[in-house]
Amino acid sequence: MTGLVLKDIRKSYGAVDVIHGIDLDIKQGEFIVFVGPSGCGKSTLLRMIAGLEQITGGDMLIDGERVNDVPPSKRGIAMVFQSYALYPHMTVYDNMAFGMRIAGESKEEIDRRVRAAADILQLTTYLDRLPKALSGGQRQRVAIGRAICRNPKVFLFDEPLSNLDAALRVATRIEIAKLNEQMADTTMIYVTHDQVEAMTLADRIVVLSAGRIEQVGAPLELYERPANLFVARFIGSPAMNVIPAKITSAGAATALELTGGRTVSVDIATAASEVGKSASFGVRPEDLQISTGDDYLFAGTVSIVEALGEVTLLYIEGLVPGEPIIAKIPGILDVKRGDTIRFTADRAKLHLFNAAGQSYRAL
Amino acid sequence: MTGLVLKDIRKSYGAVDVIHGIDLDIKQGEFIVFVGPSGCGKSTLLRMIAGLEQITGGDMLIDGERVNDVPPSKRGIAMVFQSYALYPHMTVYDNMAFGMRIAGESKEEIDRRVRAAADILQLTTYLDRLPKALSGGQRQRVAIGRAICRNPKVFLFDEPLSNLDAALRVATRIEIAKLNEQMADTTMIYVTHDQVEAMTLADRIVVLSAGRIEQVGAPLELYERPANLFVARFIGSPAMNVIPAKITSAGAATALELTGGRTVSVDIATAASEVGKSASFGVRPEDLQISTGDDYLFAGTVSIVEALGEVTLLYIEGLVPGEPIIAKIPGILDVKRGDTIRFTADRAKLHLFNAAGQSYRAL
Amino acid sequence: ADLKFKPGEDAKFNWQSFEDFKKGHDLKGQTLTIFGPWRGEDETLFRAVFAYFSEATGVEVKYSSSENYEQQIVIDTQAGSPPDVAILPQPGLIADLASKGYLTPLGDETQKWLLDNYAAGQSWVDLSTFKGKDGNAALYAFPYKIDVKSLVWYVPENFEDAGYEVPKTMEDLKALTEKIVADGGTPWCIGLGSGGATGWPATDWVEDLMLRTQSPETYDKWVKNEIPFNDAAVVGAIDEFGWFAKNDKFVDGGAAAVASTDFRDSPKGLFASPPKCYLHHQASFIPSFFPEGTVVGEDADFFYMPPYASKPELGNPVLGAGTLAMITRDTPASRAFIEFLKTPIAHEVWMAQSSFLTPFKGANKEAYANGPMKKQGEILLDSTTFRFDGSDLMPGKIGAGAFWTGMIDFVGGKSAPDVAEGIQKAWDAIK
Amino acid sequence: MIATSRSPLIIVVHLSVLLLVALWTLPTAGLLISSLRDKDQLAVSGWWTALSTSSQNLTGRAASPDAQVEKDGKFVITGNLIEGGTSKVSAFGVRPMQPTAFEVGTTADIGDGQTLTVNEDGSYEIVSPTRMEGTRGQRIFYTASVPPRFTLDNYREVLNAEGIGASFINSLTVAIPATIIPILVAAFCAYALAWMPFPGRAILIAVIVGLLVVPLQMSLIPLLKLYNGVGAFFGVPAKTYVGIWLAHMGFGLPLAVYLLRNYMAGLPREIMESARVDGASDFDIFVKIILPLSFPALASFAIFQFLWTWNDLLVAMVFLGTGNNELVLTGRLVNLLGSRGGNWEILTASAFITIIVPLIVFFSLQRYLVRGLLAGSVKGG
Amino acid sequence: MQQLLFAIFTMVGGVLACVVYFFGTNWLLDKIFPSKGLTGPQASKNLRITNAIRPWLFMAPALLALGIYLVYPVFESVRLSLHDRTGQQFVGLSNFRWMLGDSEFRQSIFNNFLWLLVVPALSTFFGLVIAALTDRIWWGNIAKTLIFMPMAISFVGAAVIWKFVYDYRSEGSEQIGILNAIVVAMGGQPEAWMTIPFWNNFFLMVILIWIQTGFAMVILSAALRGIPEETIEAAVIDGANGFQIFFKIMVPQIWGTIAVVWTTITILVLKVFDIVLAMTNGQWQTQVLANLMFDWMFRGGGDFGRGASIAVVIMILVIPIMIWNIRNATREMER
Ligand SMILES: Nc1ncnc2c1ncn2[C@@H]1O[C@H](COP(=O)(O)OP(=O)(O)OP(=O)(O)O)[C@@H](O)[C@H]1O
Ligand SMILES: Nc1ncnc2c1ncn2[C@@H]1O[C@H](COP(=O)(O)OP(=O)(O)OP(=O)(O)O)[C@@H](O)[C@H]1O
Ligand SMILES: [Mg+2]
Ligand SMILES: [Mg+2]
Repeated sequence: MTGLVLKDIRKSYGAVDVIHGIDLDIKQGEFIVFVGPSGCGKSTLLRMIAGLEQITGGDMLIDGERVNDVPPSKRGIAMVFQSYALYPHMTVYDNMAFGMRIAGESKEEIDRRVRAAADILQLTTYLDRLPKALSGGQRQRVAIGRAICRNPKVFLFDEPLSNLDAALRVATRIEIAKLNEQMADTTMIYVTHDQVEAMTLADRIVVLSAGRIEQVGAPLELYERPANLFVARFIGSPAMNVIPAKITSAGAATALELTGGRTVSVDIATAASEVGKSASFGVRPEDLQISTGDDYLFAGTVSIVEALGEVTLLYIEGLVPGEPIIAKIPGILDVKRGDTIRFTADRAKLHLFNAAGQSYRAL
Repeated sequence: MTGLVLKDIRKSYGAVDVIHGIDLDIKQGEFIVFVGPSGCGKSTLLRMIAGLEQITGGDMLIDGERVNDVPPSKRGIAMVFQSYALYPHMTVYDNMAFGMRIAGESKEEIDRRVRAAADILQLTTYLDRLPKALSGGQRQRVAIGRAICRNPKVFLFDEPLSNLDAALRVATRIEIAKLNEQMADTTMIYVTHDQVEAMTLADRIVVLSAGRIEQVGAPLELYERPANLFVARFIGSPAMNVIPAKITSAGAATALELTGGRTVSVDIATAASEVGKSASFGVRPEDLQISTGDDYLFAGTVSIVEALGEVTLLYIEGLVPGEPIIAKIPGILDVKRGDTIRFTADRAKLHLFNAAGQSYRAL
Repeated sequence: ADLKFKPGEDAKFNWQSFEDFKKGHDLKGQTLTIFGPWRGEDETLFRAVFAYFSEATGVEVKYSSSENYEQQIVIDTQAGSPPDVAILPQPGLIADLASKGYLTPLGDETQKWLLDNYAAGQSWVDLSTFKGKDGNAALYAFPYKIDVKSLVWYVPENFEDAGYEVPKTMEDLKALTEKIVADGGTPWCIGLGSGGATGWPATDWVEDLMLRTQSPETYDKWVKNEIPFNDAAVVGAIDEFGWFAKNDKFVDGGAAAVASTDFRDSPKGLFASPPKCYLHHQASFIPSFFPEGTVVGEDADFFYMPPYASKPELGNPVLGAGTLAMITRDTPASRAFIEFLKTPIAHEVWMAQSSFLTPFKGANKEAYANGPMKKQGEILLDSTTFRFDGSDLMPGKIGAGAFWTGMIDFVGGKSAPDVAEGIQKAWDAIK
Repeated sequence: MIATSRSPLIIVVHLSVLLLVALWTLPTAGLLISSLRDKDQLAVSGWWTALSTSSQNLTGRAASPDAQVEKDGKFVITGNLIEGGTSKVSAFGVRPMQPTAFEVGTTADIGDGQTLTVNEDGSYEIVSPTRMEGTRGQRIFYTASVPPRFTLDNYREVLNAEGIGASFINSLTVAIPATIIPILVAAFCAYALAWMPFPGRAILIAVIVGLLVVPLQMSLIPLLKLYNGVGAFFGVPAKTYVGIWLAHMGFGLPLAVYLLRNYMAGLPREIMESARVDGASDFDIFVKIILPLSFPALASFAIFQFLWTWNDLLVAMVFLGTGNNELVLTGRLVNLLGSRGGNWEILTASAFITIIVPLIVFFSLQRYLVRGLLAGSVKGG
Repeated sequence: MQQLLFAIFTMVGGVLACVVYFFGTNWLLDKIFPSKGLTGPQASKNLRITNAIRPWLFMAPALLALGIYLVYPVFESVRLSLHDRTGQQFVGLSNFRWMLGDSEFRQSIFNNFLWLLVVPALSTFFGLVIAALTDRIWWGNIAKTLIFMPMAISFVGAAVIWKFVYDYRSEGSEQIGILNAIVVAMGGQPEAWMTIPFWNNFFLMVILIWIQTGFAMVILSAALRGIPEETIEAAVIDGANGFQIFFKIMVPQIWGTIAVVWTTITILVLKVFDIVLAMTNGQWQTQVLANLMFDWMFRGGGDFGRGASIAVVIMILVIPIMIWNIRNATREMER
């Protein structure tokens, strides 16, 4: 059983505290995705798991055994570095074969695995090149290839797909998913900024912020029931629209008065003590629909129309000063800048957070 | 007038031809996005425009003047490098200020602009750090900040947002869009793998493949009327579903027989001579709807369900062997693996390509 | 081994001594390492000499030399891996080796041999006697191969052409100097330059003049610093040198050129046309720096640096230098080698090859390779006093330091008493 | 490569490099030209004049009276002052103080009724009414314009010297292992100091810096004592190749470790980390990653270490001995110079002969001082 | 032929022995404390042990050699400096007392400081400039080779070269030293350069600069080529010109190496003696410490006490550089 347990893990660089105490249990074979804003400590955490970074405080256990001082090569890991870290003097082939050669695999086995990986990553024609003669995306693929060639107990990926094009990204993502399926015993920890990757790959997502865990949960759980405003805004793209509000009546359903004056009722239970307190009302852009009737959540003036083909993004000014409300409407719309539009939404998909940013639903 | 004209631009590294003759007219103030598979030559093209890479063949004109041999500093450009290329010995502040110092800007002006850029990019607290003490995303932001601090005639961005988290990516994208608006005279050339970025930012998108231009056009044009199969599949994510078909009757509308036997009629005109030829029928995942009636395009068995929250992706096996058809349905669906589902689609949104991959619509 | 002159063939060699020596010494299978100062041409000549030693004894001789032989011998002896026999030109260094106990005394018998067989034997014995580690004086070295320094070189045809005579007294030499100037010529070429050793040719001048103005005893006291360096006697000799060197009219290039002209270049002025000078004071080795093809005795010649007629009591002093052989590791072979040096043949073989002088009366003068050599040999044999180069006898810091520097300062303009005082100060500092 | 036009700047670059190169090579050029001149000219005219025709006062000697022939009742000696040259005589004389007394081609009265004629091509004729006496010929001073004259004699002399080939091999036997061994040893040490954490690392580095300053001369005596001791103990000679290799290694190590450590410390950390994650041990990392990536530094140091060992005389003399069989090239050449070190012409030639091997080494290793060895490995600052 | 075979045999043998050591000991270490294949606490314990031992295995030959060839002589020097000229009699600090009173010593110290100020700075500067400039031109390698040449010339050769440069002939006669020839051609008076006190120090320094620039050039060239090209490209785009790129982008990035070169040449200057020995032997007030030491050590049998005490002074002078290097190294390791 290759469980991974982090107990109050901390890290500081000199006086700068970067990780403030992370507690996490990862079961063997689980696929964990770390997400969080840039600089929140994802890479650092990953590097600590790999054993590349000294752990300043706390315990890290693998199989119940404390590994704080175990060197990387003994932890049975493979890692894709955010900055590739290719061996500049070796060809792509040798880069991928290096780990296996060290492990003393047979020549045929090495060749087989390298070619298989190169095939998946469309690197076959580049096997004889040096890293410097590769494009950014190709380098990144080599870095991924190097990791998947090996047979580790724990896979660590640090933004492995960030320089790949959409098609390749989808393909590689699927390959990683397959890998995960094939190697049911292998734990995978994956850092990404891509919502789709996070949502599709993860068994559980860990949302980090400034060196702390904000929420851990299955992808849809995070999407549907974010524990707080941070997670709510972080998961989903464009981010959830948040409108300051005041609670006007509590109960099984709560009534709110939004800034701007409209009153809204949401299906979230609140305590009576909350009445009169200020809160944040949230609704995801994709949950908004254009309303033609009088029964609408709010209305606003379109300031920007972004037609992506598949969907159209409308930026609505006038509700929260300086922060447009975004609506994501399927298809290509015939909306122009300056039009005033009314929006409505499924009541079940509305969110409400208290002044501290905690979701009322989770309370 | 800062127009940029590429005439049959070619590049080879030794014997390897990387760019095979690019012809492109870029008007002053235009926002051009280069997209294309990893390794197709986007960075190379950008670097040739910057003057960092010798042009092997063809002419590059800026303002009608041949600049093949003009050094980078004389071309009035700013560039964000794919590999960041930060000055490792300078703090973030100095990295950003360097170009302006060179240009001899006043101290106050420099400070103002650096702080403004740092503000936008949320780098203010890191201004005194050296690059090595930054996370990947922070480094990337510094690279962007460095470029936007300057006031060039041409902006070159090579995947500037690839390591940023979703929120920051949206924010920075909007900043770049604003920048583009403010500096109406500044030409911007932007390489990205992100569909959303490409669609939202571009005046025109240039789709490259293996060193050749596949199509140039406004974002929606590419989305709605891809010139060929390559562009059709490249734009949009997940990619357009393509099903081999045979043309059974031609005319203002064309009738097809798909592999698997279903007959489909599309609103695309074909010549009578095409009858009997094999063709490719295309439909975008997001254009597919679940049909409950008998009037459906095709049906299939669900092999994977990916619930992203906002949408659900269904992978349908059984139509094209080895290649699932993907459907993107809004919301969270109650579909399980193994379910058989029928799909329909708006006839106007169907695509048809001939055996050579050219769109019949564009012919 | 290849012997240069076949034993028994040329009557000018004393082959009997060779045969006798051969009979007395059979050391087949032994080896002898010799460390000497000779390199290049000299080395070849010396090899020809010890070939006879090998032939006679069967000893295999390994000769080596080094550019930094001074340093090398110090290192080798200190480290306990000395050669068997060392041959060095520096009595000062030998004294030091003796005092540290690295040398083997050569014994009374050798001392007596020197007294009997070398011209001015006592001078040689004195020179070769040093205090050992135990504090007792003993003969530690054997002088072999001498250079005469009291020579003045000139071009006979130029003399002839100008009608000059070879001077017989110092007074004549000075008169000749002035006469040449009066005729519109420049009498002397003097060059003190020698890289790091710049200045040493001037010390030879001073020593030569010292021997011509003072008694040998004073000279001895001087080199031992028993009289101070700034004693009037010494200052006088320095000023004598100044008479020649510090007069712009007397020296080629003027006094300023003296210090910086390389000693190897300066004799070339004799051969210029028109001649840059007529006279050059230098030791017997200098012909190797004459232009190629110069025949000594014809194209160039020398005369004995004459004594003052006004000081007949000083006789014919000769200043010289030379190398001394010593045993640094006492083995039968090294003993035998010293014995070998006592045979006439050891001297004659080298004499016959040129550039070798010996005060050994038993060596046949006729063996000298040419007239000039013979003439130098005669100067040596005729000398009433022989004195070794004083600067080599002084401590290194003085003889190869302060004295040189002082001489440069002197020709550079400093006064003789000032210079002498400075040198004495340096001497005091190392006591 | 960055696209650049022929900007004025690049011309400035060319010119300044040219100037620096000229400054740096001028002295050496002087030596080179000097080595091709004959030794008498070295001391009388500057080397730069060797390239041009110069007017010189020369001394010649007519053939000796033995060569006279009787012609029309007069005794005549003829000959040529200039053998095989292309010099042109412009004036001549018979007295050293008046070397240019007569125009060329004129007939000069040289006393005793004898006359001398010297022609422009150097041919002369002495005519005497009576039979000439003596064994030596008449000196003739003449002024001639001498075209540049070069000779390879100096080189010939050096190259023909006995034992030079053996010395060459000796030098290589010393220099090659004395270059390779310290590089290996130093590289391992440098890696440990750069990338392997252990207590006292900084101090050790400083000590090594400090050891750079230990004067070689201080070490010779204690070391030779040690060698003698070891040699005696094992019954082997004290002076062996192994001994001198080790000595060169010892003296070269501080610099090697210092240079290499500095270089290795600058390699990107991520590469090492990635190898570590790949399961590589320190030894693997060193051999497979660090060594190949440190090539520029290894090559630079190799150049220097080779130079020093090749040009060294002192250490070889002390630790290898000065016998004929073990004499290194420098020693052999120095011995050629003779006891008083005066033979400049040999010095100049031998300086150029010894320089060739180090220059070959430099040239062949220079291509390892390559650009962009690390390109493509990591991204970021 | 036989000698050649012997030479090749010894060479291969020597190098092989060295290789065998490193491979052998490492193999042995991994054999004694195996970690491959093993798991669990035993493996990580073994690994900890090997990790603690391995640096020392790596360093052992170097440390041993340094110890024997350099550290031991240092102690020997210190011992000798407290003894008399024969090295037998203990005399306490009297050698150092003598030194303080010795005017030649003071002169040497003064000159040495001059050398320390000038030579490392100029050598490094020229080396850097040349390394940078030659990178940009097609005949750069040839230029480099020419500039490197002085390094390759043996010391005797160099001395001859500079004698030819500084040669002095009296006014009126033909100058064969190029410096004087130039001076005369420009209407000046020839000078005996080596004899002009104070300034002659600089003429000697020129020689060392001439030699050492090649050293600086090679090392800095290697360093310059390690600079990531993208940073230079970025600077080019930022509009920096050649000078700005050089001084603001390239130089700071190789600052560490510049410091190393500087340090190395500084230390070399402390040890320099052969130039002085060959050109002036310390006359005309050009004495430097190393030559003074050499003089006392070996001239006329030598005075080991005083020679060693001067050596000790030279070693003391290097201490500030050592401290500076400790600081650099610790700062670097904090990364
Ligand atoms: N120095 C080189 N020598 C040979 N081929 C090279 C060299 N540099 C790049 N290439 C090749 O040129 C092609 C184009 O590279 P380029 O970097 O322009 O790709 P790209 O479109 O930017 O890709 P990416 O999106 O992965 O960054 C690639 O296939 C790459 O392998
Ligand atoms: N050597 C260092 N010294 C000081 N601070 C550092 C150092 N390295 C990283 N940091 C800081 O630690 C924080 C976490 O860095 P980390 O690389 O883990 O971020 P990340 O979550 O991976 O971000 P990104 O998504 O941008 O890669 C960042 O704010 C970074 O600035
Ligand atoms: Mg990161
Ligand atoms: Mg790219």
